[in-house]
Amino acid sequence: MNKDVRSCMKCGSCTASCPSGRVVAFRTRKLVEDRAIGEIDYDDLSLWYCTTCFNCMERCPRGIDITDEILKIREEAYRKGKVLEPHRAVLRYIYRSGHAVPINPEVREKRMALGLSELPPTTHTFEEALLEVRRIMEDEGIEYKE
Amino acid sequence: MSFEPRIVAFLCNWCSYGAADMAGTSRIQYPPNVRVIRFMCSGRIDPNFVLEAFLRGADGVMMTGCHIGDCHYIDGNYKTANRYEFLKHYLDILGIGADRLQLEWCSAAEGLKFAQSVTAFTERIRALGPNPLKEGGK
Amino acid sequence: MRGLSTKSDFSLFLGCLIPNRLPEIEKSTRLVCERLGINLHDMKGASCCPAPGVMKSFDKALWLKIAGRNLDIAANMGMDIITLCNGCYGTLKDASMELKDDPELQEVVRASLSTIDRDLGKIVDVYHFVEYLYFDYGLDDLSDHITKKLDYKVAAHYGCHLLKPIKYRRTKDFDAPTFFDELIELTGSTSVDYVEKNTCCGAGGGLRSGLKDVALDIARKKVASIKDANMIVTPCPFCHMQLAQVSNIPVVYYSQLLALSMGFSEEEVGMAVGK
Amino acid sequence: MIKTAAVVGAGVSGMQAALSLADRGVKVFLIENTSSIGGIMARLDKTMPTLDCSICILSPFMLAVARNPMIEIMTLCDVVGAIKTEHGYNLEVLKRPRYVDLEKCTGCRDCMAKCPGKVIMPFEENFGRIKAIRFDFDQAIPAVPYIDKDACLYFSKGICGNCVKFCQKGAIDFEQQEETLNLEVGGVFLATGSRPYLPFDKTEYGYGRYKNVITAMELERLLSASGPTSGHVIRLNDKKEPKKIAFINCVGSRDLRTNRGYCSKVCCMYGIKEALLVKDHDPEARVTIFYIDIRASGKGYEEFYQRAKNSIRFIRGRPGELLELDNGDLLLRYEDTESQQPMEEVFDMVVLNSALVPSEGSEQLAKMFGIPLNEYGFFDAGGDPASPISTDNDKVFIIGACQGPNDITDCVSQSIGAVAKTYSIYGDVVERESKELPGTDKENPRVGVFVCHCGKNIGKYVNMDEIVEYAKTLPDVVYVEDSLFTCSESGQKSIKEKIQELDLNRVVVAACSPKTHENTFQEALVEAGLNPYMLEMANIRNQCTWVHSDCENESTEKSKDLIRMAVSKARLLDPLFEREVDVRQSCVVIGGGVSGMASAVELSRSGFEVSLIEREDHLGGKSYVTDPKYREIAKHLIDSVTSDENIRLYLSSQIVHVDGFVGNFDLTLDTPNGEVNANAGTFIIATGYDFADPSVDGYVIGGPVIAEEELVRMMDEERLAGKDFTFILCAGVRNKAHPECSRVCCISALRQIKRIQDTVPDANITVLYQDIRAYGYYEDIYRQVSENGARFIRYSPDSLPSIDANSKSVGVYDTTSSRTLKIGFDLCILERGAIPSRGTNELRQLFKASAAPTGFFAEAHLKLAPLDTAIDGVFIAGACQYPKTVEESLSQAISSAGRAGIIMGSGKYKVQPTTASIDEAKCVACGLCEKLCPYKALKMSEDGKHMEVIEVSCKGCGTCAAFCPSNAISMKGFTYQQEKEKIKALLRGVAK
Ligand SMILES: Cc1cc2nc3c(=O)[nH]c(=O)nc-3n(C[C@H](O)[C@H](O)[C@H](O)COP(=O)(O)OP(=O)(O)OC[C@H]3O[C@@H](n4cnc5c(N)ncnc54)[C@H](O)[C@@H]3O)c2cc1C
Ligand SMILES: Cc1cc2nc3c(=O)[nH]c(=O)nc-3n(C[C@H](O)[C@H](O)[C@H](O)COP(=O)(O)OP(=O)(O)OC[C@H]3O[C@@H](n4cnc5c(N)ncnc54)[C@H](O)[C@@H]3O)c2cc1C
Ligand code: SF4
Ligand code: SF4
Ligand code: SF4
Ligand code: SF4
Ligand code: SF4
Ligand code: SF4
Ligand code: SF4
Ligand code: SF4
Repeated sequence: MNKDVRSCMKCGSCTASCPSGRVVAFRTRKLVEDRAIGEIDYDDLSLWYCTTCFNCMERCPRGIDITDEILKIREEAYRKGKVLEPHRAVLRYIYRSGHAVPINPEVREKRMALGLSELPPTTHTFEEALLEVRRIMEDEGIEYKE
Repeated sequence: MSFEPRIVAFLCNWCSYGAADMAGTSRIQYPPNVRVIRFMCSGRIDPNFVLEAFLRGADGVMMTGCHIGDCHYIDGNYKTANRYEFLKHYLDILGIGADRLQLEWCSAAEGLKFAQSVTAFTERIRALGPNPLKEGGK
Repeated sequence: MRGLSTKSDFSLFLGCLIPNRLPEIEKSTRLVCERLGINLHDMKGASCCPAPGVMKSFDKALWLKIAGRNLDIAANMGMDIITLCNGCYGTLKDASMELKDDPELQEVVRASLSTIDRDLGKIVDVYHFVEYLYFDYGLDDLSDHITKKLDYKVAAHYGCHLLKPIKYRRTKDFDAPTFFDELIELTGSTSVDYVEKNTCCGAGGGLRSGLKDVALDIARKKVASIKDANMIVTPCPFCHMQLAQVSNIPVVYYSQLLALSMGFSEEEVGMAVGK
Repeated sequence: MIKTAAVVGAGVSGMQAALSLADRGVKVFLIENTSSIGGIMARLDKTMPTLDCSICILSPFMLAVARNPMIEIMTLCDVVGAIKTEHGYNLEVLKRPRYVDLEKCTGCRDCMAKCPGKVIMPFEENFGRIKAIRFDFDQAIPAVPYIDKDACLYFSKGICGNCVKFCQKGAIDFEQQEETLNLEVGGVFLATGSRPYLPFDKTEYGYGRYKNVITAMELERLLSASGPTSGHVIRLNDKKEPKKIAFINCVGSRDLRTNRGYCSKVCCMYGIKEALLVKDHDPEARVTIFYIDIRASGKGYEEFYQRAKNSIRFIRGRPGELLELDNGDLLLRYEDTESQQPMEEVFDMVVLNSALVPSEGSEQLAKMFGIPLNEYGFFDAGGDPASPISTDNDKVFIIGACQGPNDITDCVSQSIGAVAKTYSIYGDVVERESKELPGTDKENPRVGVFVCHCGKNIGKYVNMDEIVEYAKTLPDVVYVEDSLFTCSESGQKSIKEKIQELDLNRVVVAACSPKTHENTFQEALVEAGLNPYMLEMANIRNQCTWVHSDCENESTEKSKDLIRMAVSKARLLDPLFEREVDVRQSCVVIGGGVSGMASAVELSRSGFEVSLIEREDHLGGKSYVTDPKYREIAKHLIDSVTSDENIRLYLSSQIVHVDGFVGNFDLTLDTPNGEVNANAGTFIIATGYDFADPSVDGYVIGGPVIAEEELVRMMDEERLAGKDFTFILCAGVRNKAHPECSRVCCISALRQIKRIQDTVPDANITVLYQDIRAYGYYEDIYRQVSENGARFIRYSPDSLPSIDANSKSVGVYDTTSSRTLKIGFDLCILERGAIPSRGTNELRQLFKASAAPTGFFAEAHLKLAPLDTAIDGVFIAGACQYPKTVEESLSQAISSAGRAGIIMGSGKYKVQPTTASIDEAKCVACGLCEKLCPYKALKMSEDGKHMEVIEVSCKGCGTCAAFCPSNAISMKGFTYQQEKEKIKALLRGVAK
């Protein structure tokens, strides 16, 4: 539906629907309002509390695609270099292995015990495929060679 | 048995009867001692009706009408007000007591006021005790 | 219900968690598909989908490009994709839909892929395994293969991205969907209701990777409302891991449950290994 | 010219239109697709804001429709084809079988008792099943059941037939077939209303999944004494009384996710109404209403809301989701937007205040008659505010809630207006012959007493058997009967039958108030051949059971007393006879704003002479403050008025004296040319409103702080400067001095904001508000301007914004973020509310018309007579009643013109016969009465020996009678003997 965040009427459906808001002081509606008036605090951890469950977005009566908007805010934060270390690590894993969660010796064994190939037929198996992924990331200006 | 006053209320059709109906629609509770007689205008309240009521044993009589200025018939209630003064005087002479007569203005929207007036008046009559004529009649 | 689809060849998108952490899901899925006549073909050289919670959050363009590369692998195989993970589904389904809807985006992705001698090809359709079973394979056909009636009491967990965003999903009722319960009940098990049934597991959006404690608190709240069940069944390895971490009862992937009802043993579907 | 009309849909709108048309001598086919007339209102428990019993006020109305010889009720009918002709339309109507013969059935319900076929009731579906042969609601009209073919065992399996066996009248007829009827009509009036939406697709609230989540309509049925639980609010899963209830507003309205961007306008208020009724049923119950804005958008609604705050908890926040717990309780998740906290709370029951959506079949009708539908599927009047019910098709009109959600008041006033618009179709009014009233035997009283249960309203609080037995012992009483609803068709039928069967010549109805029901029962008497004045009512409901609900013994005793009093008077009743007076075909309209002008133009168009009186030296009223669009309309009206020969215009003039009565008013005008005397048959008061004084809220106009009209002027003159605009709403109202909401200023502000946004692209607009009352389709503008960037900040009436004109900033506490903000502005625009026009009080007293507590003119009945004052022949139009938009003002003005036109058109007005009469023999010609009579209705006889009554002038107040020293004056209907007898009866046995 993608209506402007400024059309928010402060009904509170979003905050009320949010699974995170129930356990931490993250308030979806506040984020929307801050966005509407252009006062995002990129240092505020709240940005990262959203699970992208889409509840708020599917329920917003004013048709604001809230979850998508939150992702945009995160992207801006990232561009400003404000990102959580574990997330940076995930990028690093992808760069290194093509996988956000690369395989380890234990699982290799488990795979074999189950009768599966030791390595999955993914970038783990195909070196040139991994290079392709890296190339795409490098083109975007992301390098995590270490 | 405790004394339960008998109260007669003369209501004009437009305002006070409307108020009494309104007390009903709003479910405002008041003591069940009052019985209403409806006239078109408070100006119709013939002094004879009031006296008749007392002579037959009523413990209290209420006269009610539209607020001054709001009379459906222009100024019937001014006349009622004058008559009220006269009647009070007369009731004192008769030994019934002016306190047993009450005049109230209620608009059709004042259900609450109607109920409150009836409640207060009932309490007052309860405190005054039975109509002395009735006592004497015994 | 008879299935809609006559297709039986698919490219299998494994993602990361399944092959690299929960291979029993891969194993059981391969087993049941073979039995069902669904031919799964490996997507050679596929990568991370990429992880929507992280990559989509930071850099949507990059997310689309890497997803586009995965889509292209399937396009070259000439087969639509089946995924086994809500996250992969969320990425590949949404990316494919967005690309189909938006020629300009396509151009951006094509340009990027051209540097690695790839294109986007004809953008393939993306299915989640359980969605395919229900809407396309069909409960009736599926039930022909059920040989053993299980009588587990199951707490079903759908997971958010199987259901939302609804504009790219086949069920519009994300608050009270029933298709996964029906699939579970086909095995003879009972899907028991619980208060927070439809609540998020808390893992998504990078929350589990970024702020694990918070993520687990959400999961705890959810799992605490389960009563009277002897297992949780999920259609997603990510929810799976998240719930398993806070649950006292076993968490089982749907293929495993289905495989048991087809007569496979616990060992074969990796439940023993998983324990 | 064909003097017939089809009215499609028989809700309150359709019925009102039908009655108004019939009054004009037009034969009406009232086509309804369900089995009964009545529409939504017939299914409601009470109506807001007066909490009148809905069916009690509607029932007499339904009966008037049923009884009107000019109206043919066609239930179970659909319009399936329409061909436009030279004179109107040829309609093809499909009549579905009822399977019960309308003529033979007595409505005894024997068949229903034995019917095994069952089905789920619409709206009552959560609350049990109902019979295959049934009424949709107890007071249905026609009072004949129908058979639901789908549920009937005879039709589905060929078995049963119980109804046939048990019907003593042989009224069941399985052979009835569908019929196609052809009607030739001059005009078509669509009044198909709207339908309460069943919110299955608001899946987060679990309607249909969770047992204790119901809609407001369902609750309305639970609250109703004639509903499925006989007025008990219970939970479906365990039949327990819910103690903690939540209402959720805007379910399916104001919601782009369900494709309904509009506000349903009535749900805020019906929610509050139902919440109060729940509290009334169970004072222990704790009720919470979850809202976004409370849209108290009608007369008396804001006050109603404020009163409700005493007992109802209001939380600003639209809940996100509901979860069902094991015991059926509901876990509600919401954000309290005033503390910004996400909350979880458990409720026993949740009520969804769901939207009103277009009636089924609207699309087909629209196609058939070439009427556009708006984006939400309601009929679209084409947006010409000057004729809000007309369509592009000159033979088709759309009225009531089929244009979009509306409350009863607005529906009714619009429907009355339907008639005003029909002169082009039907030409002049046809005079109807007046019926001779039957006389009655004065000797040998035979009294019938009819005691009403009023569902449970009376029956629950008294010992009915005791009352009935007691009434039988009263002198001259030959028959006593109690019935569930005496005013229902079956109740009245019984009265008529008994009058004829037992030769009754006096009737006592012990029920509700004669003010609402006397007419109804009088008409029943007439139909039975009895003089209507042989009726006496005992008000054992409003003035007994309702006000003494906790003492059954006393209520029973009091009811007995009231009935004894009524019987004693009834024995002495005399037949009375109505007379008619001639009516002048001229109307005086007071106030030259859009309302007054529209009324004047409408009346002139219908051929009446009109005088328009305006106290300023120009016409137009407040229309200058509004949009250019409305000013255009005003300009157009000014042109029409000034160029119209039938309209005499008095500028800079005021009324100083009024005399006379309906049909024959005399008046004196103070004009620039001195005093002018004139006369009139009717009056329309259209004196509008004045602006509230914002200084009561501490706002001072001056410098950069301006009122809205100044903003409008600046925009008109293209001298709007600056970029930062701050609007403050509710200036001068919604405070202690003027607690009411002015209802139009929110909308007006939104319009101005839109205009700024259209002309100043980079404008920063901030709006400080309490509630945004953008009801109905105005929600669309609200959404647009906020999407375009206007920032809305909600302040609390407890902490008003403070303006600093020097630093050009305003400080405000934002309740939805708990932040105190300082907002800079170039211009601060005060949205001043409306208060009664100055001089309203004087005018009111001139006419002896009454005022609402807010000081605006009061209507005769807020729901069913919104255009009438209590004075015959004097009507109100526009913003003098309560603040209205231009559209609404125009709609009402046209309707009031219609009302006045009906009286004047027939040329005759019936005079109530309850006048004074003089016993010449007793009169001593003292002349006292002549002095006292406020209406100059007494004059000395030629010979000077006695007084005479001028009956047309006599209003029946009785002042003269109360004063006559020789008891020579008797008031018809309230004679000395009758009243004295009543007093005697009241006090019987007391003195001894
Ligand atoms: C729960 C609830 C509570 C409310 N409470 C109040 C209140 O307290 N006060 C108040 O002022 N308002 C209230 N309202 C609003 C009020 O009910 C409506 O304003 C009013 O009833 C509308 O009247 P209507 O005649 O225009 O439409 P309706 O009452 O809807 O009547 C339309 C009629 O047309 C018939 N019809 C529909 N389509 C066709 C067709 N194609 N052919 C033939 N017939 C057709 C229908 O069967 C129906 O009989 C409430 C509404 C709801 C839902
Ligand atoms: C702040 C505000 C903004 C508004 N903006 C809008 C808007 O944007 N859109 C909209 O649709 N509506 C708007 N309105 C409402 C609109 O102004 C009214 O609906 C409309 O003007 C009412 O017309 P009326 O003829 O009833 O009253 P008025 O326009 O007030 O006309 C009454 C006339 O009667 C005259 N009069 C008064 N007393 C007497 C007397 N005793 N004798 C003779 N003449 C008398 C007055 O001089 C005046 O000319 C707004 C109202 C307010 C308060
Ligand atoms: S749900 Fe939408 S309109 Fe409501 S507060 Fe959240 S963003 Fe605003
Ligand atoms: S999408 Fe994010 S912000 Fe929205 S409800 Fe889910 S977790 Fe909360
Ligand atoms: S025949 Fe049908 S309507 Fe009649 S009693 Fe049987 S089921 Fe009921
Ligand atoms: S704001 Fe409008 S839609 Fe919402 S409850 Fe109030 S009247 Fe209904
Ligand atoms: S008391 Fe009787 S007559 Fe009066 S409204 Fe109720 S049912 Fe009708
Ligand atoms: S601005 Fe006017 S319409 Fe809006 S809430 Fe205030 S008084 Fe009511
Ligand atoms: S009843 Fe009233 S109006 Fe009639 S003559 Fe007597 S005083 Fe005049
Ligand atoms: S007051 Fe009575 S006696 Fe005197 S003139 Fe009038 S009617 Fe006659």
